Amino acid sequence: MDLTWSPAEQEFRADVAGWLQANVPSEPLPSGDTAAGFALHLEWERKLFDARWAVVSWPEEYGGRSASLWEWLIFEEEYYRAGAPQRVTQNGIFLLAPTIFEFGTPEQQDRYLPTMASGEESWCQGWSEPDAGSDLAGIRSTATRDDAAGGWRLNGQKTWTTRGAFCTHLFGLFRTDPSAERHRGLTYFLVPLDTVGVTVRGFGRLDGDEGFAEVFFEDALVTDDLVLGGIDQGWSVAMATTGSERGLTLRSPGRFMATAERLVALYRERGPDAVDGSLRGRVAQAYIDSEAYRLQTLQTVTRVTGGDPPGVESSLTKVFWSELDVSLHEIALDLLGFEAELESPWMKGFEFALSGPIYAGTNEIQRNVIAERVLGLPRK
Amino acid sequence: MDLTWSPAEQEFRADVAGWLQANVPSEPLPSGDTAAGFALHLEWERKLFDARWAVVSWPEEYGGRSASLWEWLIFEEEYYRAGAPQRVTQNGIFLLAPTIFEFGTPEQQDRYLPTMASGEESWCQGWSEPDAGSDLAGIRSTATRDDAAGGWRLNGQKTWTTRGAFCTHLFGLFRTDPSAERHRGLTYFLVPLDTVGVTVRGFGRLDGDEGFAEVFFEDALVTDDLVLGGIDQGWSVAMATTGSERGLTLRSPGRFMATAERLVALYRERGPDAVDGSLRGRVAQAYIDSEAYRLQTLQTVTRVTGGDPPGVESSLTKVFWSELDVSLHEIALDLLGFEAELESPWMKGFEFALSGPIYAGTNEIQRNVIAERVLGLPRK
Amino acid sequence: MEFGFTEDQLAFRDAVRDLLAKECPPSVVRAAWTNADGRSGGATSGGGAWHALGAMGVLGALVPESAGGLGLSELDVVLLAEETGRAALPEPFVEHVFVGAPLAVDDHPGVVTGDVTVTAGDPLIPWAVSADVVVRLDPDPVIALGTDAKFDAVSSVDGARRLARLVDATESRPLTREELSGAFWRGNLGYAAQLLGLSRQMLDLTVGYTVDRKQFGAAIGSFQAIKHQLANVRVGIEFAAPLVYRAAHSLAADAPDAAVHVSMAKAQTADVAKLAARAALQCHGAIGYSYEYDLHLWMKRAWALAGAWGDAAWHRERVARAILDVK
Amino acid sequence: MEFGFTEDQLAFRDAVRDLLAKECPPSVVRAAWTNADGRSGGATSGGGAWHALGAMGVLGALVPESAGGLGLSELDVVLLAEETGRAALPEPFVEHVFVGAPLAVDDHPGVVTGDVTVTAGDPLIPWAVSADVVVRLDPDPVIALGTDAKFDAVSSVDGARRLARLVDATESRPLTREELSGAFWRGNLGYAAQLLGLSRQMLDLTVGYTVDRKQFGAAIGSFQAIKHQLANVRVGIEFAAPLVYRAAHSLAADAPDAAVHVSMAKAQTADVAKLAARAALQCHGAIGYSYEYDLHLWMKRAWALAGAWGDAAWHRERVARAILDVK
Repeated sequence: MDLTWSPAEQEFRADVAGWLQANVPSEPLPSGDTAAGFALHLEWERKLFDARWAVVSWPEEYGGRSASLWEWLIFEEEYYRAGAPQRVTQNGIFLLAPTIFEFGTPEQQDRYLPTMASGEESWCQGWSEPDAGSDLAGIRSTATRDDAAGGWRLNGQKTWTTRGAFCTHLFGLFRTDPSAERHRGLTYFLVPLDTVGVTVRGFGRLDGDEGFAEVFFEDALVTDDLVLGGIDQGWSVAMATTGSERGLTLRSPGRFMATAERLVALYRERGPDAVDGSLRGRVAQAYIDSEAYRLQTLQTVTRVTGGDPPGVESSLTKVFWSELDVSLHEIALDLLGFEAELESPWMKGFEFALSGPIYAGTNEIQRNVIAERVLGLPRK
Repeated sequence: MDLTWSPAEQEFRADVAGWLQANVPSEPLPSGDTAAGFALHLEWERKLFDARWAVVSWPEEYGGRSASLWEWLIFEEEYYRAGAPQRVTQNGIFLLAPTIFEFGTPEQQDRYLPTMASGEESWCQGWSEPDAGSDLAGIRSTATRDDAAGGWRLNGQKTWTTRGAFCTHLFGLFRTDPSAERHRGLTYFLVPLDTVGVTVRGFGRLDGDEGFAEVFFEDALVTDDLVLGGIDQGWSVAMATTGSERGLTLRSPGRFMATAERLVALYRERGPDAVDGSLRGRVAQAYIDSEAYRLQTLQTVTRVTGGDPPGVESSLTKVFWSELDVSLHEIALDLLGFEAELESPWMKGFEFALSGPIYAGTNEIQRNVIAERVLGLPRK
Repeated sequence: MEFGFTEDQLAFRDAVRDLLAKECPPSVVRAAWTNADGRSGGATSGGGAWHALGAMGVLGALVPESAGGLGLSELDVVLLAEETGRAALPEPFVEHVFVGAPLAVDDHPGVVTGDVTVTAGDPLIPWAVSADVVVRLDPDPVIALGTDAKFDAVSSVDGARRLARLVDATESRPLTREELSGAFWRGNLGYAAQLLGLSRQMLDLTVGYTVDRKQFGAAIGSFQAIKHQLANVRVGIEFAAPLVYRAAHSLAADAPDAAVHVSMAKAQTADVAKLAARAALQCHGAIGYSYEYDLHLWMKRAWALAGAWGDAAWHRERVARAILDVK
Repeated sequence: MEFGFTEDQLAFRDAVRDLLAKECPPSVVRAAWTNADGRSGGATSGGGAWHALGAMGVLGALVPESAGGLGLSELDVVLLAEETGRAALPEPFVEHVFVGAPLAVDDHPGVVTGDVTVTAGDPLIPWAVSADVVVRLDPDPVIALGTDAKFDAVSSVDGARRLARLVDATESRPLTREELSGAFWRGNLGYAAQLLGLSRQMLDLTVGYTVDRKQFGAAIGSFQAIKHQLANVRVGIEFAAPLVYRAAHSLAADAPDAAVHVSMAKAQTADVAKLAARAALQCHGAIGYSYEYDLHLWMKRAWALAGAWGDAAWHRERVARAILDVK
């Protein structure tokens, strides 16, 4: 066990921190889940890309620095510590890109990765449908072969598509074999949202931002080069992506450490006068939990770096960070007392945190996975 | 709404309190779940009976006072407040007796009720079997007709029989129609434990007392007058009893109010020096909850007195009191700090409280009942 | 001993429930988020529900008969507040009926019909700008009786609850110590009852959704993970309601422990409302998280009221002082 | 950066695990409840497991090589403590290996083999009467080196943990401030590791039972109500373990925050062990409540260690002081 950073890693951290200090906007940007805010966030993404901080773990040829997982962790710590803007490109970078790296053709990699990294093209996720939320295998949207047109005709509806109203592209699953049941017969498509027959309707989230969209498909034609992985192979291709979503890359410890630090600062300001004697212990516990999350990540990265791929244990991580995030914000709101109901970053953060136990597989589903695949309890 | 007691009720309370003050042993009796303690408790039961306090809500002819539900509540409040001994006869008085009152023949009522009230005969419950715990419909013990002997031959095994090693009689369900499935074909029997072919083996509980027993039946003959209710009608007869167990009669608010008062006293002694700032609020919350339980009972008694029978809402009550009881003791143990592990009434009470969410239908089962029968969610 | 409501009290509740079903469906609550004053009448000040309640006499329920009111007690109106919570009525109902009307009626007889609206805050005052009379409990307890009051508007998470701080008012008088105390505890009782109603509605909405919504080939309400979360909410409601009703009785009877009883009720209902909100959202999943679905209107009201006029921890501390500290 | 154990450390753990599987099956734990000294050897003082551990060198693991020990660090032995928790070893393992042996070895070289047993308490001392040397951290930190120590025995909920208070000892010396501090934090690390092992074993036992136990025509482990309780325990263990291992590293490295890191580990493991005990009992139902079934042996050890040498709240307060109070 060695809990020190190498000189090279320390230097990397200093570079990141230095650049962020010089470049992070002094005033927070408006929410990236609004049209105006999204545009401003894309400008920030471009700035990150130009300085090669947009996709540090990618190869140099696509705009990255071939950073190790350790360096990626360091980057994320510094990014959140600096209070830098939300990454509106994250669904592409963290969910789609790993899949393109693994399943994409060289042409697809060259075509999509650089524009994704720069923010020139932005990607939203087309997983959920009105009747396929927790149960993704219930997807009904179809892709029907049209040999005459040389491609596939998409029909159906996606929904809960985060930032769908602002993005240029969608990645998602469509049923190519209508006779197949559940997880079979699905294909993974990359879909430009300006395709004829595609209609996007934005709608509001809990916090008032227009962060969701419904996407309707009516005989929308997508050509063969927009298939990612094989025909009817969509489920296994997508599972690689959801593996990333639930795994290491999305929820970096830096996010919760930064929130815990802000909570500590709030406690120092408000806590000593608080009537509620439990707050002190609750703040300490949330801090301990954010430490635990960081350390568990170090443990996982050590294992992964040693060649052991992350597995179903990612369900443990999902349950923990999503509940920790809710808890951090609940404690802050309790510290704010009657002022909790006022507009504030804490209330906004709380509303966002409440989505954590729901998206990317509800925590109920995750607990089933833990019970069945980690503990070995019977499916039914 | 009228939250005052009538002069007659106040007089009743004064009578109860006066008698208890004069008669409750100054030193606590040894646990009634040990052989020696059980005998001493029976002496106390006899004393209660002689003063007509053993079964206040029963008719005078069986040793009671025909007390109203309000008077019964008052009796229980005073009983727990006085720290009077645990009622080792409670399984008979609170679970079997209501069933005998409802389903018993006049001969059975005259034969069993007075000796039960006096403690001359003591009753244990033969519900659970090794493979029928939460799922009582899985009962396998059989009663086979023996016309030659003029009765029924019992075979099989009961277990988790509280105080079974000390009691004289058992009431329980046996399968009389082996072709019937699940809830059908069961019959309710009253079984003297000295019947030839019955073997009782006591075994220990979590807290070390020999409070449990296994009861084995090998061709034990019971005559027809020991059938309670009709042949093959055991399930509906038993449900009336479990209705009592889960309902109003067993868990009187007085028990939790008395525990809450002891917790308050402990807090006054230990709390001000405690490091744990959450304890004050937790004690207050437990006190509020015991008040809530008392008030909800007043509400229910008002309704029942008005002619509305207690229904599936008793599952709400079971979940609440059992968790409250655990919580009251957990808080006390946290107040005791490193001394919590020492033998004490709080630790003993904690161990007992942990059985609350398990027996008389686990809280998991109760939550299913609440969801399905109170809220109307689908069974499956 | 009798723990229940009279036929009259229940009939009054039913009448208000029917009125609200008609005058305050979810569309009215939603409209209040974006209209001019955050109230039930659309663009005009004072909504349809408000005037209908006034016509029924509800708005002057606690005003003495000698002053034109119904001369009722807290026990008579607690169920009405619960109904306004269930409907998420976007009006200063508690602030007017439980707090302000009895204080303002001598100067403004119109409070009885709702032609004059009173609101109240401690210190954040909901619907302050559209009200005619404003009671501020903290700092400097005062009732602003005229039209010259000045406010600083602030935004609540509940878009209908237009909040402001009272900055200045020359046409005003200080509250007496007794007025302040009565106002504070009656207001908290009203909020507790509304929180109870909000909890019931969030539970009902979620039961309805989970019975209909199918995933994995079954209604999601058939899964234990859903059932047990909602069962816990139902248990919480079952053991919060009697505390609210007892507190109403204690205030009506001027019982010595009335304030402690109100604190018990407010602590319990604030906690159960937050539990109900959390469980409701989780059991709904993504649809509950969307602005177009109604759940969030109830959830945000619950968050706001849970913290207003003392949150659960504050009220628990009041109980702690009463039971733990040796006097 | 590397967060993991070396091959040697893991091999040492495996060796101790194998030893305990042989020398300390549940029957040995159960026997300790009723034998003379509460330890693993039946009627004689110092059990089979104890001498086997001594033969392996484990009992002198933290004693410097110059004094005949293995000269290892906290990081090398933390996994061994976890294994003794998993086995519910009825011996003063933490008290001897983590606390007492390094303090007593100069006077009693036999601590290295276990021929001399050291125990320790703060203030309740487990297995005090059967030990040869006793360390008391509070009140008056002292090490009783001779045979004249006098005790007041008290009963623990864990029948194997024979507790006593040290009343008097003339053949003793006071602990230095540094000895006291080192002993306290090393002991707490050891308990944290044992609590982690106890939690793992309670979970494993419960998984095994719920896979086998059938009710309503299915293994009860197939019901979500069981699955989710046990999943929560598994999550708790997952995010307690790294805190324990980090604390061991910090003590071994003499890091400035080592004491805070130990407090984090103890707070987290105490909570997760209590959660595991509660869930295990509930998922077992009546059988778990019976004395003849093994679960309670683990559960009661967990309860005892969760409170010993500072409970979760006490250790959280230590963390709070470090992070919240402006220095």
